[in-house]
Amino acid sequence: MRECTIKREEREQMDIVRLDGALDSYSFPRLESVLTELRENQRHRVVLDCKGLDYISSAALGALIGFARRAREQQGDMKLVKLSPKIYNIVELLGFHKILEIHSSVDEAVARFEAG
Amino acid sequence: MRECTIKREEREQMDIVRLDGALDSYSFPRLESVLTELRENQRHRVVLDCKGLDYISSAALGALIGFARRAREQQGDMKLVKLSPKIYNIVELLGFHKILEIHSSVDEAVARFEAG
Amino acid sequence: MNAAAQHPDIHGFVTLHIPSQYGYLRVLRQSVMDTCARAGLSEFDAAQLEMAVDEACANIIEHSYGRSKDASIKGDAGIHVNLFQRKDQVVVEMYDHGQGFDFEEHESVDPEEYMDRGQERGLGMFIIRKFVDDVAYQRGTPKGNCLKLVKHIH
Amino acid sequence: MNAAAQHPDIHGFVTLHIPSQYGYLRVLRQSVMDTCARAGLSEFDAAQLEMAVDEACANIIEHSYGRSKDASIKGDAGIHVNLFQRKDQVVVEMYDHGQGFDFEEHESVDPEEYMDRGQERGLGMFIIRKFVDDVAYQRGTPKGNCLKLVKHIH
Ligand SMILES: Nc1ncnc2c1ncn2[C@@H]1O[C@H](COP(=O)(O)OP(=O)(O)O)[C@@H](O)[C@H]1O
Ligand SMILES: Nc1ncnc2c1ncn2[C@@H]1O[C@H](COP(=O)(O)OP(=O)(O)O)[C@@H](O)[C@H]1O
Repeated sequence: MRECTIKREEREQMDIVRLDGALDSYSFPRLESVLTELRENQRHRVVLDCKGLDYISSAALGALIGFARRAREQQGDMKLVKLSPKIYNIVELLGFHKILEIHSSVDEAVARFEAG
Repeated sequence: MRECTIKREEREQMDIVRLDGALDSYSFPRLESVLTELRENQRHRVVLDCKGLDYISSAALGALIGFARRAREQQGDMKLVKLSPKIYNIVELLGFHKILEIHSSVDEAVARFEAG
Repeated sequence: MNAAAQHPDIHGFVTLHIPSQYGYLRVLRQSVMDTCARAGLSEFDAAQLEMAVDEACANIIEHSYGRSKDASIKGDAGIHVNLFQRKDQVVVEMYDHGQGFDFEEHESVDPEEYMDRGQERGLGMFIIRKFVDDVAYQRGTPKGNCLKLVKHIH
Repeated sequence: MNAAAQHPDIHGFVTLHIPSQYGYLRVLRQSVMDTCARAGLSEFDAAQLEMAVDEACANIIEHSYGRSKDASIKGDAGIHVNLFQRKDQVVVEMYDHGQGFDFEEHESVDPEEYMDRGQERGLGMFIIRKFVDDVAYQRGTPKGNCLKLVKHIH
């Protein structure tokens, strides 16, 4: 029975945020506080590792999109990696794969950030 | 929602059986048929990889012990590897760690078989 | 036990009663996924029904119980959920004793509109309508407000 | 909803009703683990309660419903389970409408005896008694046979 955990690894040029468990209405406030903290610290380049993510609510997806939009205004972005097929399917049905950048590995997303 | 899967890999000297999911009263008949098949084919040296095992009933544990006992009469054994702490704790509370040989990796158990 | 459970067309009737709190949505989602697996629904169809149920119950907690000004309406009565398979359908019925709402009047915002409008309203109603094959809502039945979601097994 | 759920000492009252079939033990175990996590039980204590509940319900399916010669006793009535936290305890109550048994008369076989006797009888009763802090069984209450298991939160 995994609680949702959100781990942040601060690198020089960007942050890797690792999700584990379910991002639902219960864990939503925790996601929000991590996103607020990133914004307040001017950390606009984020790779979101969704390997351990087994559920995401629409409100949580909305918060990620909101973060990505504002980050882009600061030449940053939030890129999603390692989505399970189940969650990718949901993201696609909602059309959010056109808005959020999705990669298959952390390295790939990091490389995209480094390429500018 | 994982169904229990039982995968058998036949090597020259022994069999590696990999468990995934829950060995409960529902999946018990499947375990029994795998054990019967091994016995009928004179495959008495078995390494049971429990990495993906998230539950085991007392009846399933009993079946493993029964298999190990008869295998020993044929100079074989059933050795358990990669038990989660949760399942190891149950095995210990029942005193079955004194009957079943338990190792932390497949290689370690294989080496024990090879050492005779 | 519910009379419906005795009906010959109905398989695997499971009922679950949870408090009206977000922390119980997980066990509800697990029960939905378990029912879907048993019914042979594909992983994707199961995930869609799981999300529709989760969004619907989050709405019950937030809006049906949460927004009430009438002090006699509290979340104590919880959420009652029936899960079962009927022929080639998985059915989820959710009952609450909150204030309910006019389902037909609340049009769903689709994802594009949602983006354009700056996400001022959620996608819950859109997901509930689009991720299942049939939806019915009845306000104020003797067992409370009832939302019924149906997903076909292909 | 059960009156007990309204009691101020009782937290997170969840009820689950499942058919009397082995395939539903998994969703029951998940509900037990969810309740234990919420109550802050250690991983090991939670696993012990999970196993006691699983063995108890497997016994209901196999013995209470399964062994009946009385055709009016069938598994249709299923198993009703209440899960809740009361003060520093996690409580699981299981109700069935099968034939039940004389709980005190059935002594539990311990693992050594079990090995010596060549496993002719199971460990279910031993696990139910040893893995929890309190056990009570009542045969033939108005709501059926009731087995109540209690695990303390340390
Ligand atoms: N179960 C419910 N009970 C009462 N009102 C509801 C319920 N579900 C939805 N609503 C109403 O419908 C509106 C739209 O819901 P939704 O699309 O999920 O977006 P959001 O919840 O973000 O507002 C809610 O704001 C609320 O007014
Ligand atoms: N819920 C129950 N209803 C009726 N009989 C039961 C129940 N639980 C246990 N029993 C009786 O107690 C005996 C011992 O149970 P147990 O220790 O679990 O071993 P096993 O199930 O392998 O026989 C059973 O054989 C059965 O006769």
